[in-house]
Amino acid sequence: MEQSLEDNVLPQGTPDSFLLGALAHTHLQDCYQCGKCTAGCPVAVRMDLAPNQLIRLLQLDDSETALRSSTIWECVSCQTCSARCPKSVDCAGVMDVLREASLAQHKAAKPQHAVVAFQKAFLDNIRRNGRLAELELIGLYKADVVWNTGRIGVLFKDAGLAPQLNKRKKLHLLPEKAKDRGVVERIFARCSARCSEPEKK
Amino acid sequence: MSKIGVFTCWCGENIARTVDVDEVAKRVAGFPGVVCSLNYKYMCSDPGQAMVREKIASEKLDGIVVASCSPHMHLKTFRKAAQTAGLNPYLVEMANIREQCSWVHHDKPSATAKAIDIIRLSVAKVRNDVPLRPIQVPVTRRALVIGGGVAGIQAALDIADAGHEVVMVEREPSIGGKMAGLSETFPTLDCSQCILTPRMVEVGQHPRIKLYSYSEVEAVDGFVGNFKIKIRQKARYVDVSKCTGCGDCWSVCPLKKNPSEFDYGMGMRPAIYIPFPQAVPARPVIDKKVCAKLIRNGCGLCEKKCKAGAIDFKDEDRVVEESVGCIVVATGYKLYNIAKEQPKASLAGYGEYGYGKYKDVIDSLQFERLISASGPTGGVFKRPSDGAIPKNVVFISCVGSRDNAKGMPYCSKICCMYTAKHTMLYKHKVHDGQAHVFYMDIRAGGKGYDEFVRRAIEQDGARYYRGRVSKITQENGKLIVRGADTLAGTPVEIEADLVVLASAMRPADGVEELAQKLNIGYDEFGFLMESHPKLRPVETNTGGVFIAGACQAPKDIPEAVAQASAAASKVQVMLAADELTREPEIAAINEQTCAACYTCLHTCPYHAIERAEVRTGRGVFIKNTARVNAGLCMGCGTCVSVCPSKSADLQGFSEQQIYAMVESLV
Amino acid sequence: MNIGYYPGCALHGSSNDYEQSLRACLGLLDVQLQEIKDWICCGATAAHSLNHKLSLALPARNLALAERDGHKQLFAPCPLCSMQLLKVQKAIAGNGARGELAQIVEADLRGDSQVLNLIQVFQNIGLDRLKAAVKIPQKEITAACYYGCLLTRPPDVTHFDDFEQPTSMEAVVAATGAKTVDWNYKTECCGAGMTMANEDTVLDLAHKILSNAAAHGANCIVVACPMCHVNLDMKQEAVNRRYGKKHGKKLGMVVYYLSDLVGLALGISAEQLGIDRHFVTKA
Amino acid sequence: MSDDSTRDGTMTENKGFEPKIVAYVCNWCTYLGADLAGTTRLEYPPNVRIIRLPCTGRIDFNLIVKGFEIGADAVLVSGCHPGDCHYTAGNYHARRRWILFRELLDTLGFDLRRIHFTWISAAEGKKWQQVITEMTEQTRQLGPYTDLYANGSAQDSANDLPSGPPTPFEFKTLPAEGALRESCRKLLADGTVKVVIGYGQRGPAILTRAEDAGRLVWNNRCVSNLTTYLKRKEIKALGKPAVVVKPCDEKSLVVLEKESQLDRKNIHVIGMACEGVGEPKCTFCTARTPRFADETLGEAAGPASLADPPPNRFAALMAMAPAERMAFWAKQFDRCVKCYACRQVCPMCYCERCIADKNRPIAIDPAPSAKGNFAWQIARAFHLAARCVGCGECSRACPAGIDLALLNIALHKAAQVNFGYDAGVDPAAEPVVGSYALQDKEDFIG
Repeated sequence: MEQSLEDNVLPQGTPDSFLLGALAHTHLQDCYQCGKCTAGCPVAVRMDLAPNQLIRLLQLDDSETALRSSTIWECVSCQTCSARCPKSVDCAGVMDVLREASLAQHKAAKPQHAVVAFQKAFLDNIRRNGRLAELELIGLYKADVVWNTGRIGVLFKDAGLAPQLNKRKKLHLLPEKAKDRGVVERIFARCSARCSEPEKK
Repeated sequence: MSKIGVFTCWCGENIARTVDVDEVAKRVAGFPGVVCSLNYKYMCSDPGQAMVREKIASEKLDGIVVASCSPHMHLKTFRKAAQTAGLNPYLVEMANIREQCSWVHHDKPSATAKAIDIIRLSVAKVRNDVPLRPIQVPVTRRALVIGGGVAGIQAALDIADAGHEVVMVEREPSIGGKMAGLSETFPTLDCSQCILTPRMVEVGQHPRIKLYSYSEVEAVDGFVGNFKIKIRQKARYVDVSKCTGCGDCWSVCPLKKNPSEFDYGMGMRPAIYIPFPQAVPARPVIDKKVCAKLIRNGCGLCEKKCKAGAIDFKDEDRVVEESVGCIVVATGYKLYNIAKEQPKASLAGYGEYGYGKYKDVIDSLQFERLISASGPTGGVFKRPSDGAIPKNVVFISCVGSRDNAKGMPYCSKICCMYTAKHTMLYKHKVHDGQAHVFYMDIRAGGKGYDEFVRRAIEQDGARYYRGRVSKITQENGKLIVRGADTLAGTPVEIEADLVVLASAMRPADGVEELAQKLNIGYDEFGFLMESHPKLRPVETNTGGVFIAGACQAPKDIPEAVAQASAAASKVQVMLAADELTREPEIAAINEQTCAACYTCLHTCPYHAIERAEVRTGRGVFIKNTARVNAGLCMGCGTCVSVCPSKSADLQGFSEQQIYAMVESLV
Repeated sequence: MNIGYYPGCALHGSSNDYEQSLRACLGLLDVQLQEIKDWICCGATAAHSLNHKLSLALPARNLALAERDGHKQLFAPCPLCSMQLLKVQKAIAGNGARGELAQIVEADLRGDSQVLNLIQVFQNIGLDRLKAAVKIPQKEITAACYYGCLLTRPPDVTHFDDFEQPTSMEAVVAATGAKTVDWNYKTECCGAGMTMANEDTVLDLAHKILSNAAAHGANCIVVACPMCHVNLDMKQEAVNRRYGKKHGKKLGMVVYYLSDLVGLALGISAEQLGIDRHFVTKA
Repeated sequence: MSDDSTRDGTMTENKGFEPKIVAYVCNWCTYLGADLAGTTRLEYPPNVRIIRLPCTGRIDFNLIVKGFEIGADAVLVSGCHPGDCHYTAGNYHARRRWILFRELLDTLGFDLRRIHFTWISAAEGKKWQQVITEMTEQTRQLGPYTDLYANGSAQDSANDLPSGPPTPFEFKTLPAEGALRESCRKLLADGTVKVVIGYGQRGPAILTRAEDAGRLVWNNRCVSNLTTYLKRKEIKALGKPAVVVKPCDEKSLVVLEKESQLDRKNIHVIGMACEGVGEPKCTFCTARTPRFADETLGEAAGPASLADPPPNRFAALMAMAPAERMAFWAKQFDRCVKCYACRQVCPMCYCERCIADKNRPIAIDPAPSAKGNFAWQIARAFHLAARCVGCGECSRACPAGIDLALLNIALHKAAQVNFGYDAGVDPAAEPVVGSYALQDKEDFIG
């Protein structure tokens, strides 16, 4: 499908299937529910809705359930579903749109907070540095998870890895940063997400 | 000046109620060229027709207009009446003042005015009518049947039994087609060979069927009623007339390990072979790609062994010519190649299913051979890789079919049924085995069909999962099938011993080239096009060429047979007389003014226009021109529209007539 | 041969052993990597998950920088980075997004440079040349070539190899004298960016990959992706902790970068290639 | 200007006006649909007069024009739905021609609300009733049709288009002239060709003797398209010709060959690399070097930019309101004297007997009246649909100075937009008229 940045912007509330499809440059009604996406998905068993069920909900305009599902945060973006779809529905692309919308509308499933937090922390990190500062990312991500879920354990997870990484000269206490961080900030500023935030009540 | 009679009908009250027929007759009488104008209660009745006939004779009319109902209703009636009175029937026109006037208007004055206009229009046309004679096309009362599968066999036998000669051309060494290789058939589970082979023998022995096996249609010339066919008889290296089919040659042949075409590579055959024991003709053929004698002048054992002296290593392809009046195309289907490599850019293979990579992933025709009592395993169901009896078999439907990404969005129609059949045949052979079926929808419309599928599930315990399979891999000798059960909403993983893929049906190889030779249409997938999907399902756009069986679309045996009989009956109609009579309302080209741009040739839906030359009486070239083949033209007039100089014209709807009609409305 | 080089964050972070390996190996083959000046992060999974426009703009900036530096070819050793770059090229191919993207990233954008992954770099060098340069044929190695997701997918973006049964990496490995196995997880996912956030998934997937490679007789896995390496190498200890009991034995699967294996064959030492800095160093 | 008000959508009261509607229908679907309306007694206004033809494929554009000429206020063309054609594809061919024909009419400023295209099947008696009822009512509202031939007042106030050809280039003999003369001399001397068609000091130079080769010129004012001389009987009689073409002229050879009008093997084509000849057509130039010539002479760096680019007259024309366009053309055609120079000079007009000269029936009024001139120009332009290569000879040849090429441009654009077709560019492309596609647009068909 011809791509343009002049994308539709997802409105507030519950988007319908046509709009979601347009955002993902795919045609959701093409899906005939064969389940090949689910069959090939490496993480389908972990999802609360199988990929084909997710698409089915969207076909029925029930994006609300989709936006709150764990599925979109379990997805590892491996593209297997899209690559094998007999009807060329870009399921992985739909996941991207749903994640974007779910985040904007604060509908991300609670148990999936870690994934959401990580992705957000990642983007914040490169917005500040231009390039990824791994230690900073890990630190802030863990803090977020603890703050929001109270799972203290996360702090100590992988703690043993640090000395090991250090031993292998893989730990950079002073991260590399892009020189022209101004342009990075401006790029971020120009790229508003295509899904608008709901109005604050 | 013409002498035209106009006969206005009251149609009882039907016309007369809203059209003032007396006024009409009076006004029409004043039209130029009209010498008599009458009205009558029922023109189509015997007295009405008698009146028309009488006036034609007494007034020496050279054209008549009957102002009554639709020409689709009674034009034929009045043409016949005119003919009996000695007037050329193509000098009769109708003015439709009932369906298109009196029945749709209530206001008498305006309906009357309209009726007068309609008649004026018809009078303008009839004044420009010219006498036409129906076209007689001589007919060669023989038929060609291309393809010797079940459809071709049915068509050939029907036509031959009706008393006409049939030429049958089959590409393979034996007739029988795909059906000859099937084990048992749905929904009755009767043995395929048991019901087919008697029909094959009938073809082989029929006094009016001339069989060219191991032959192909090389060229087609001519048109309806008069086709000239060139047939290439491929070198068989066996003189069929001498051979007795005793079998000494193939039992002595040392090169026995060649994949059998008939068994789809599941079994082996010698270099000289008959495809299967019941082959018709039961005469062997030498595979020149493997025969040691033909490759390097070695061996030659079969020649020595043959008592009849039928082996002929010097044999060559021969081209013979046959004349026929009609053609039935029954070239059948083949299965889509599931492996990665594809013959067309529009198709893609299933790399994810590992067909061609894993020996125990087979297609459904291969399965038919493995499960067949006459198959390479002698009826014991063994898998190809190691000969073990598979205890878990996965059947996958819609492999290629309904898969846009692979290039075949259509449903192959028969897979649901034969897959159900496969699970039953398997269960009947391997009682402790489990059949698993991945399907998207079960399409079992047909007499006893759904009951059959239910039986597979309910009685024979086939386990059906509604979902596609994403990938097949192999681990520890097991095929790992990763599919989905969309009803349960979960992925499914099955460790299988054998996987059977219900591969999509595609038209047989080379059908597009054949269609081009025959000037018939085919769709983007190569299936041949019928002339009308509902009303002319076995006709093609080329007169005299008919289609039957799976070359037109995926279909099962009963459908293929029914269509073959339908095509045969169409052929019988055409061959019923020595001459074909065709309506003369067809196109003609003024060769003097034709600029030979051939736009008409490109446009004609019937390929009825040819390139031709105008020459003097002594044969000196004057110019190029387009020319209409009266045997093919159907009279649509599209050529006239695209002709810039209007050198093309349509008899019965000529430019002159149409303009006269339009101008009468000034 | 000089080619533009976009390392991406990983190679300048915890996967710096990959960069070390690349520079050592490719340097010996006379390929000079010219790092794009002041490149920025491509946004990775986070960007395409959370902000579509950003997921095009960030790599577009890098593409523009490479074009500005005059690079006709741009080598991105990380398949995620390279796929993101290719996505940008696809997006601007129809001219639809070119203008707006150029504005966002404050640089001209033509989209005419060729984006290469590591396998393609070796293909460009020429497998025959590679074979000729081999000093120590890797006869002891029986490799499971692991492509992961994004070298071949999505096929309409990457246009690289057969996306179901790829064989291009095997050809490179074969050139080093090593053997390869036919196995089932070549293009399955390792969990990629979920390393931190969803370790369960990563361990589950990594375990399947590692054990399938072992079951098919491989003594090492070859990758061309920093994330795959992290999940299979660094996380292998964790995989063993969780699944070791099930098997009754620990997996000890060495995970090489493709350049490691080529480098070894060319006679470069394991230390020079940074192989000693991997977590699993020998079987 | 009462008529104009109808064009703006403001309906006028036309008391007592009964529109005359001519309907061309196919025999198998719409005619039967109309019969069904009768059988089921569905009443509709009596204003329609049906002309029954075998197929929509037979319904020619001339007939639509003729309908208006005899005083119809609206014309209906109707046939079988796609896929239902009795003759399998007549309606598809027709649809394709209508797509082009509507563009032509629109360019002429014709009120398209007076031409209706529909698919009505034999089962759609109800639809026939609706179509006729609505059409009659709409036409009644629009008022009598007078635009085309009787609108003197509109003509007087007609606007003209921005005019002025671009300032010609400063005359410059091009370096390839010598090579051209030499090549032609050789061709004639060794008998490869019998006649050379090239540019001379004034107009074309038709040479048969090698020693005359010096009369040939090649400069930046070699404007005309010499391929038109290939159709002349007297030149054909001379034997194998060599013709000098620019990359743009060469396209006419491609079209002519597709239409079997020339045997490419029996023509020697001398292609001249061209940097432009300072004509409006140069603004659309896409190729500087001939692609199919037997020999190519000279070099062209790039088209020389026109010092003073000509105004885009086509855009200006289409920017007018339809009624203004019609008035514009009426005023233009008023000057036409039917000299047929446009026909004579066009390389694509090669019919042995032009339809304009046919007299049984007379499709095109031979008189230089408004009626005859419109009919002629419609026929001329439409016969060139998806064939014209844009050489502009018609406009240059017209002694009345009518910019006839504007009509060709309209159809060229229509073929490009709707069928992706550029006449004379791809020798293998299927001709637009003569083929069809299932997905051809039909948003204008009711």
